Amino acid sequence: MADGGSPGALRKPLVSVRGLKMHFPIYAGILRRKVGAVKAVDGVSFDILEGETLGLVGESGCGKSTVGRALLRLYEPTAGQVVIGGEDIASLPPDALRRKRPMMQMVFQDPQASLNPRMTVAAIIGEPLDEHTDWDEDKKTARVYELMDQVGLNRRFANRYPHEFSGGQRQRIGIARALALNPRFIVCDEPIAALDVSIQAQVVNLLEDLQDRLGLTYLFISHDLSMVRHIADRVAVMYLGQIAELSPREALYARPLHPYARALLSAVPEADPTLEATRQRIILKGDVPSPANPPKGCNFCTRCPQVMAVCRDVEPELAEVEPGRFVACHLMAMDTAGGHASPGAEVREHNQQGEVK
Amino acid sequence: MTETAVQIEKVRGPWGDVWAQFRKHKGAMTALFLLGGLAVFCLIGPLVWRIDPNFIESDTVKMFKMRNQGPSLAHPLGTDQLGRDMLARMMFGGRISLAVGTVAMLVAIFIGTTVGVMAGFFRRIDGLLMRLTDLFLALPLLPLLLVMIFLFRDTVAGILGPRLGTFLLIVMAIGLTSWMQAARVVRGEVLALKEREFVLAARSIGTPSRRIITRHILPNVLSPVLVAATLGIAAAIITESVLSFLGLGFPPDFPTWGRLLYDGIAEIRTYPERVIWPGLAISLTVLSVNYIGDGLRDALDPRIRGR
Amino acid sequence: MLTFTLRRLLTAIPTLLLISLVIFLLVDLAPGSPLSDVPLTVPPDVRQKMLEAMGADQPVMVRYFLWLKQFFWIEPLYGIDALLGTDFAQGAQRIISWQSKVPVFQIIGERLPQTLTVVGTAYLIGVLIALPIGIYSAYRQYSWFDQAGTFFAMAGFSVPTFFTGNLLILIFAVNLGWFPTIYDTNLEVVDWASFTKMLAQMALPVTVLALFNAAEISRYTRSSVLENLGQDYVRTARAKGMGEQKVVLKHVLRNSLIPVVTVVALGLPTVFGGAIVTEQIFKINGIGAALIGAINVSDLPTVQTVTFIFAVLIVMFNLIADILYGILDPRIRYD
Amino acid sequence: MPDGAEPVLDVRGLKTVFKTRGGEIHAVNSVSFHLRPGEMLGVVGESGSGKSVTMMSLIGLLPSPPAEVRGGEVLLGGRDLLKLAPRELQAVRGAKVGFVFQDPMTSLNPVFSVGNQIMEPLIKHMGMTKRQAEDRAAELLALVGIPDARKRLKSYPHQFSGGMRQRVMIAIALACDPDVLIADEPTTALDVTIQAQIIELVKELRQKLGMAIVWITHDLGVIAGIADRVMVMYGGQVVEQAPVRELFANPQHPYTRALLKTVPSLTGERAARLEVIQGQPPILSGAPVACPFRARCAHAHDRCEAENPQRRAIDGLPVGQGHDVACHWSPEVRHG
Amino acid sequence: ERGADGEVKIFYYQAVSTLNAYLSSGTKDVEAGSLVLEPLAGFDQDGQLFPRLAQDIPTVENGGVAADLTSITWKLKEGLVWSDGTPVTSADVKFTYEYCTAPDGGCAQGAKYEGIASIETPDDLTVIVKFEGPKPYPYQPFTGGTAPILQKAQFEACLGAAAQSCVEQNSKPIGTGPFIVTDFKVNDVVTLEVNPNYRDAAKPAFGKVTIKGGGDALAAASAVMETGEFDYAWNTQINPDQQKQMEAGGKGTFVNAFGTLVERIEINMTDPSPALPEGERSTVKHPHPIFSDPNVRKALSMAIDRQALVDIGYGGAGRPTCNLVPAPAYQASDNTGCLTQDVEGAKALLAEAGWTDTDGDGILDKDGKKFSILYQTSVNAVRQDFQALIKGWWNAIGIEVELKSIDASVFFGGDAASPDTFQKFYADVEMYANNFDGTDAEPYMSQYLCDKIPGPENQWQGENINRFCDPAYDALVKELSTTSGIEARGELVKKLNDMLTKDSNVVIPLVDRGRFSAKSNTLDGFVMNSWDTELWNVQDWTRAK
Ligand SMILES: Nc1ncnc2c1ncn2[C@@H]1O[C@H](COP(=O)(O)OP(=O)(O)OP(=O)(O)O)[C@@H](O)[C@H]1O
Ligand SMILES: Nc1ncnc2c1ncn2[C@@H]1O[C@H](COP(=O)(O)OP(=O)(O)OP(=O)(O)O)[C@@H](O)[C@H]1O
Ligand SMILES: [Mg+2]
Ligand SMILES: [Mg+2]
Repeated sequence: MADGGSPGALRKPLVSVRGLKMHFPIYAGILRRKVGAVKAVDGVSFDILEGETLGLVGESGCGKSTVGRALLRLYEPTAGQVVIGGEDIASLPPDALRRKRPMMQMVFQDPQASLNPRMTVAAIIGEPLDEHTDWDEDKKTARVYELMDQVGLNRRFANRYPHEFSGGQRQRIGIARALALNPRFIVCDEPIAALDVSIQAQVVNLLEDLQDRLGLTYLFISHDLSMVRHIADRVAVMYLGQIAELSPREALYARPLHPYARALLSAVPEADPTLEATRQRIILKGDVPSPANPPKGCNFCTRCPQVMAVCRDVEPELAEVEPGRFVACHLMAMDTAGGHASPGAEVREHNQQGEVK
Repeated sequence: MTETAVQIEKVRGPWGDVWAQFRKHKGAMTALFLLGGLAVFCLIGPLVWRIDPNFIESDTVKMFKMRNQGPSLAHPLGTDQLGRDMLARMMFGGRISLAVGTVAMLVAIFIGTTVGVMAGFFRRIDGLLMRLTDLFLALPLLPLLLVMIFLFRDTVAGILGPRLGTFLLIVMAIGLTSWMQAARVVRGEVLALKEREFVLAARSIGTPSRRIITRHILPNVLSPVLVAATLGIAAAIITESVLSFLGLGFPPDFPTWGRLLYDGIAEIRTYPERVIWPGLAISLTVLSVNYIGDGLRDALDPRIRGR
Repeated sequence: MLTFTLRRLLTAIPTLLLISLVIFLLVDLAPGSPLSDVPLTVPPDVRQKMLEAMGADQPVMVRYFLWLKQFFWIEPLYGIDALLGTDFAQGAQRIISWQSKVPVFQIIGERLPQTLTVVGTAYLIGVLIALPIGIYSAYRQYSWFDQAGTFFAMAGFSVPTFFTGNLLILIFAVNLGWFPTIYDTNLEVVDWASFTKMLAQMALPVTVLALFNAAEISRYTRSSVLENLGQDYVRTARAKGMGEQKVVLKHVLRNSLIPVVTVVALGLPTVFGGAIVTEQIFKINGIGAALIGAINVSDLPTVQTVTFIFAVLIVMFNLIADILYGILDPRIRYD
Repeated sequence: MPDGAEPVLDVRGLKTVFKTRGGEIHAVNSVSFHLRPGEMLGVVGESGSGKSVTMMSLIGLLPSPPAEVRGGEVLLGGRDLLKLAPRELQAVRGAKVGFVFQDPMTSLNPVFSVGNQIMEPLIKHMGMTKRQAEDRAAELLALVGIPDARKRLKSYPHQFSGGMRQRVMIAIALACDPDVLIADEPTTALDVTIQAQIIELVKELRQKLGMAIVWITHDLGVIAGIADRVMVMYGGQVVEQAPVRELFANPQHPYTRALLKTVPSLTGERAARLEVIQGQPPILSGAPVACPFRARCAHAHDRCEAENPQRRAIDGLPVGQGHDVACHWSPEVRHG
Repeated sequence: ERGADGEVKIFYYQAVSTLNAYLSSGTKDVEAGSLVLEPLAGFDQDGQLFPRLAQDIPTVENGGVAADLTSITWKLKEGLVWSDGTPVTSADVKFTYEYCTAPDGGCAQGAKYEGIASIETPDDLTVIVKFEGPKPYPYQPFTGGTAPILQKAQFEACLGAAAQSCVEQNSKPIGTGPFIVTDFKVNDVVTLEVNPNYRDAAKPAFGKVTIKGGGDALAAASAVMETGEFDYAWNTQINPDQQKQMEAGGKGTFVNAFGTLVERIEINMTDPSPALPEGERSTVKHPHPIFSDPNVRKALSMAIDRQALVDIGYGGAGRPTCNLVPAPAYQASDNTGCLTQDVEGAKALLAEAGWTDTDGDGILDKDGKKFSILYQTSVNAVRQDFQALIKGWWNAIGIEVELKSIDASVFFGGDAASPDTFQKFYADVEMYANNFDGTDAEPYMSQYLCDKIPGPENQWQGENINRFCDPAYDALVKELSTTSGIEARGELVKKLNDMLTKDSNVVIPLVDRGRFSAKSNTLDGFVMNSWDTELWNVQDWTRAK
């Protein structure tokens, strides 16, 4: 992929991912030999600029979490580079990696599951301090309180256990823990998916506040497209281990280019009966193919409403089709190469877009 | 900080909840009292009832009068075939049986937890450790116990004296042959825990494996371990009595419940109470420990506790 | 499934070889000598000659490899010969008991029927009473039936079998005279009279063992049923209008049985192993009694062979339990 | 949807409590609603507001103990379901009322084939033979859009994806042509693209089969797309009820208003900050004497503390027919 | 009339593992085998030899034994046939000798055939056993249940190493006895039926015998005395209380007979201290620091109340004794001095020997050394009671006693690698029982010779367990080996016996243990025998009418 940071040319990328692959081997047979791999992430490249929020959306199982985890090297990536703050995380030796950890942190999907039920809030938030500082108890306590203030948790709760909190509060604990070491980059892996609607907003607001105050950079993973629209600056749409489209927020939501992005956006219900009554959804047929056995050619060719012969053969490259917009689709290639794509495809595309608008 | 003085309220902690739930389990509470009673009987009893459990009247004529007596004020549980006081023997024997149960359980739990955690956490040694567990499961217990007692008795007895030595040996032998179940349970639990997000969270912080184990894994396998522990006590007490039954236990002048029971069975026709007392003591202990384990299982399961 | 089974069988081979070696060394290291029941009137030089004749004076590894060869090669040949009337074995030396000078496999053959009938019946009965108790206890959790069932199960665990066994003998065999105290291995069931005799001599040991087994299995059943009663699909079944019986006995039971069946399968090796203590008490000369007898006189070939067969059974039933799991639970398909 | 038709389901003053060691939890408090043939009622409300408990109380699906239905009537075709004997109730479940649960992953029995599970109610309620039931099950699977239906009858649930499993659940619920279908968050666990598939399917089926549907969800977007009428629940009570357009256009209850604002829009103006509902959901111990929303309500006043507001119609139609709300505050706004 | 009384059921709680006495000398195997296989002569209930396959007992007087005592000539009964109908010949007798002495055969009765130069069979009925030197007691070979005659035809292929794998032969031997084996389940049950070719056409009265095994003495006694499931149970050694209770039931009786089995305490004359280097513990290099003084040993013996031991442990199955050789009468010493307990005397003796309690802890000491001893025996309920009682008595005279009990298979196993064998004797005193085969005590007395002391150099295989060594004793044993004539030999044995017990107290005899079995009241003709197998006259058993 070309240099990904065109719109924010002023800002330099903090995170830069190139050709990231994460394959989980499958063993089978009498001798338990490797017979294949779950290609959870299969060649993903993108940049995240300093202070920016990159949204990552896609269907369940398309590899979003895997990207997030491989980025922080919680998984050993199969291939590719992950440069964060100038160092390639993917090839760092364990010691250096450990020293690097404070600058990149993660907030997890399930606030219940990501907190050890047998540790107090203070211990949970203080754990990174235990690991990376040699401060004395007082200093640590002071920092823990400061963090609790920052995320809006009452200091009185310091000695309580996670099960005594509501979901939103728990997620705050998780965020406080991620903030403890003053990270610059945080991967938020569906931080609101497990929360009630009325609480989701609180957490998202908190994340935004913190970003404003501390200049954080987020990779915001979610399948809630409305929320991503709210929080992200740019959005990457993933399908089956690959990025289908990577565009600035407004551009994407106004006019998705990749057929999958289009289908995805059309499927999101809007809290407006009038709109809903008239809206035409693109209903995708069939199921997502298994990442262990992705189709030949374009990953989306099995479900794509605009599939062409070439899609079943050649894998499309992620290419910049408009300034700042990257799409991996043969339709785009035709658009740019031949000026006009085949009339049929073009017409249909217009029809559908017209109705979405 | 200005507000460090904020009063940090004392919380019940998770143990408070466990206790609250445990108290609701009638069977477990009864069992706890029963076991407490038995423990007091064995530990404090001898301080009150000061007859030497091995005292034999050396004057033969007197000794013959004292043999095989039924319950009386002087000997509330009667006397045995050599005129020894059964109450004193029961108390003394109880000390050893309870101690064997507890210590053997600790040994088994320690090994089981270590193996289970290692196998569950480190994929690379999992296969090896599990084969080891299979191996131990498949080994015949009796020859194994015999060999261990044979190989190490003298060395251990030389260092610790014959009584403590035998005690240690029996306890180790029982422990070493009964850790496998715990290891399997713990491994299963660890395999699941390892995938929980808080372990991932710790990893993302940069917590090294050994601290992940001590800080995050171990406290969370506590409940199956505790339950295994109570069952382990029960099993160890029974194993000790079977060892006595097979003549492998403690020295003969060293009463334990198991040995008293074994000796009593030979006399079951003539003096059935000799079987009843130790039999009852063993059964009651094991029964209460089992009930306590049951209560603990409920109390420690947050799903049940939440209800 | 097939490759899973094959793979497990393949890994079982080195495991079993290792187990056989460990058992051999253990049994060999164990104190005691095959001559301990020879009277003291027999002088030392004669004893030495007896040892040599048994081959007990050979180095451990020599004996181990001899045993390996006999167990895995010669004995199967004899087995084939016995089946097909061939003569592959050509009189090669079998595994012979030091104590009785009889091939160990012959002893096992003679012992197995007793063990299978008594312990097997007890196991079967145990399972048959455990299931309804476990199911009903779980269905009516905390009812008096559940409490009683729990107590029964706990008591079954807690009372050592050598205690209950002796008590039953005293009451029912000695005092009341309803049952014999000595198990007659020669008894063949040919008519009604011999059948009732058989029942009479099996009654006590089967009761003791069945209660013990039932205690354990009913606990497993109960907790498994409890677990499943709380599952969503039970609600679905009720929402479909299914009757309670169908909900419990079809939907819940089938799921609950999966872990129970594996536990039952894992317990099966003990059926072959015999319950050493119970066999002792009721004077049933089964495999368990043979093993303990052999241990007492340090009859190494017998101890080694019998324990190794147990080990094989344990490993095998572990595998069977896993396979059963896969068969019963469509979600689990190894591979 | 004929407005004046007799309701198929009429729930009046339903009360359900849970007896726990911490005291009684009043999970459902005097909930009333009705459903006309072919109508689709959407139920929204935050987690724990009593949506599921209400629906399960209707046909006695709650485990008792700890649940206990304390009062009210559930009239289905003129019969009060709460007064039926267990056997009679069983004849209603599945036959007259179909139920689809939230989690498609766990709601199907993993060890029986999908066909078997669809056939069960057919055999029980319709008295079909195995053969007939099998044919009908295949039809149903095809109806919910599973290709190659007859073959898939032999599949086990784990061989289906989440969306397909939810379709199977729907097929089961539809098996006996129920008068009422209750769908309890049927798409919450699913992806947007799959959710869209299911929603389309249900819409289509309603057109074809004409039964009345209750659709529970958190997602206002879903409600907007499919419901005829909406019932908003909070703290075990119905706080507002209105036809769908009316509700979105003219929300009355402060909770409904707040709820509508918290959701970011996909197409509309992008707000700088999201609105939030401050505070905690209420604890439902003890019979309600005050408005459950008072602690989080910007408009709360003394009366809210003293008196639990009753549902009142605000558009002249009787309560339950048009737009009604249970709030002491809203009329003032309107008139003031 | 033969076979008229149906089935007789016999219980041997130690189950029968083989019927060939030469491959296992376990009493149960020998006795079960004796129903089938017979020796030339057996012992009756008084220890007198009587002919079985032989026409009569050869003696010097009747010329059967050579005057120089170097050979003995046996004559077989005429017309004897094996159960398969073939005649019994002198070749079978000779073969039996060859069978037991063949190298690699592992014959358990090898001792019986020691010192034989050759065996000649001048004709089918005559067997001449030639010894290497004069044998004052020439009746060892071919007599008693432990030395039966095998059929050459059947066992020819089982010589030497092959003996062990002759399964069919060992479990179904062809014999001359009243019964033949029909079914044999190893260590479980033997079924036998009448030998149609048995020499006495009217016997046996029982047509079928079942010998069942398994369980323990208590179960065995109960099966005869309480439930009546069996007619006869071997070795029903149970405690006296239970003996009484069972006899009161009236279904059967206990029968006993006293032989030479004596429960005794052996005193270690060497130092077993663990402080000594391995290989020197309990060896003659280091004499025992306490027991070298005979008065101390005597005091130990005096403190014991032997009658109490019998009353508690054996009841009818034992009687107190002060002798190592308590029977037969002609060689039993009239030594009764130890039968009354004398605690005060024991104390006085110890004080005299310089053992006093100087520090007042109740334990005697001398030269700063405590009188503290380790007392070991095998695991066995009665022995443990004895240990406890004797410990009590010894405590009463100021001796500290530590008890140890060792699994019988280890204690008696003779494994040179184990520290716990009774031969190694890593204790100060130990208790067990021993006896001798037949009636002649010579081999028994020669166990206490100086050169039979076990030690590392002979892999601890000696029989002189207490490491007693007295040249005078050795000389007397030598004299015994050349003396013939019952009376003269008896006197010598008495002298030897007294040297070990009364005079030096290196052996402290406790209880003369009889054979003790249970017999149903419906069984007639049973005569207890402590010199040969208990089934010695099974052909005369009948069902009580
Ligand atoms: N440890 C693993 N071993 C094997 N396969 C894995 C592993 N982790 C993830 N996968 C597979 O990789 C694919 C991508 O998983 P991932 O969790 O990244 O998806 P996701 O987009 O985060 O989905 P969701 O929205 O459900 O969280 C899935 O097919 C999953 O089954
Ligand atoms: N078994 C139970 N025991 C005690 N209280 C219960 C039980 N089940 C539900 N409740 C309580 O009943 C109330 C209503 O629960 P319900 O499940 O109906 O909420 P809901 O609106 O369906 O929420 P969600 O959207 O999370 O499904 C909650 O406060 C809950 O705590
Ligand atoms: Mg994910
Ligand atoms: Mg719900």
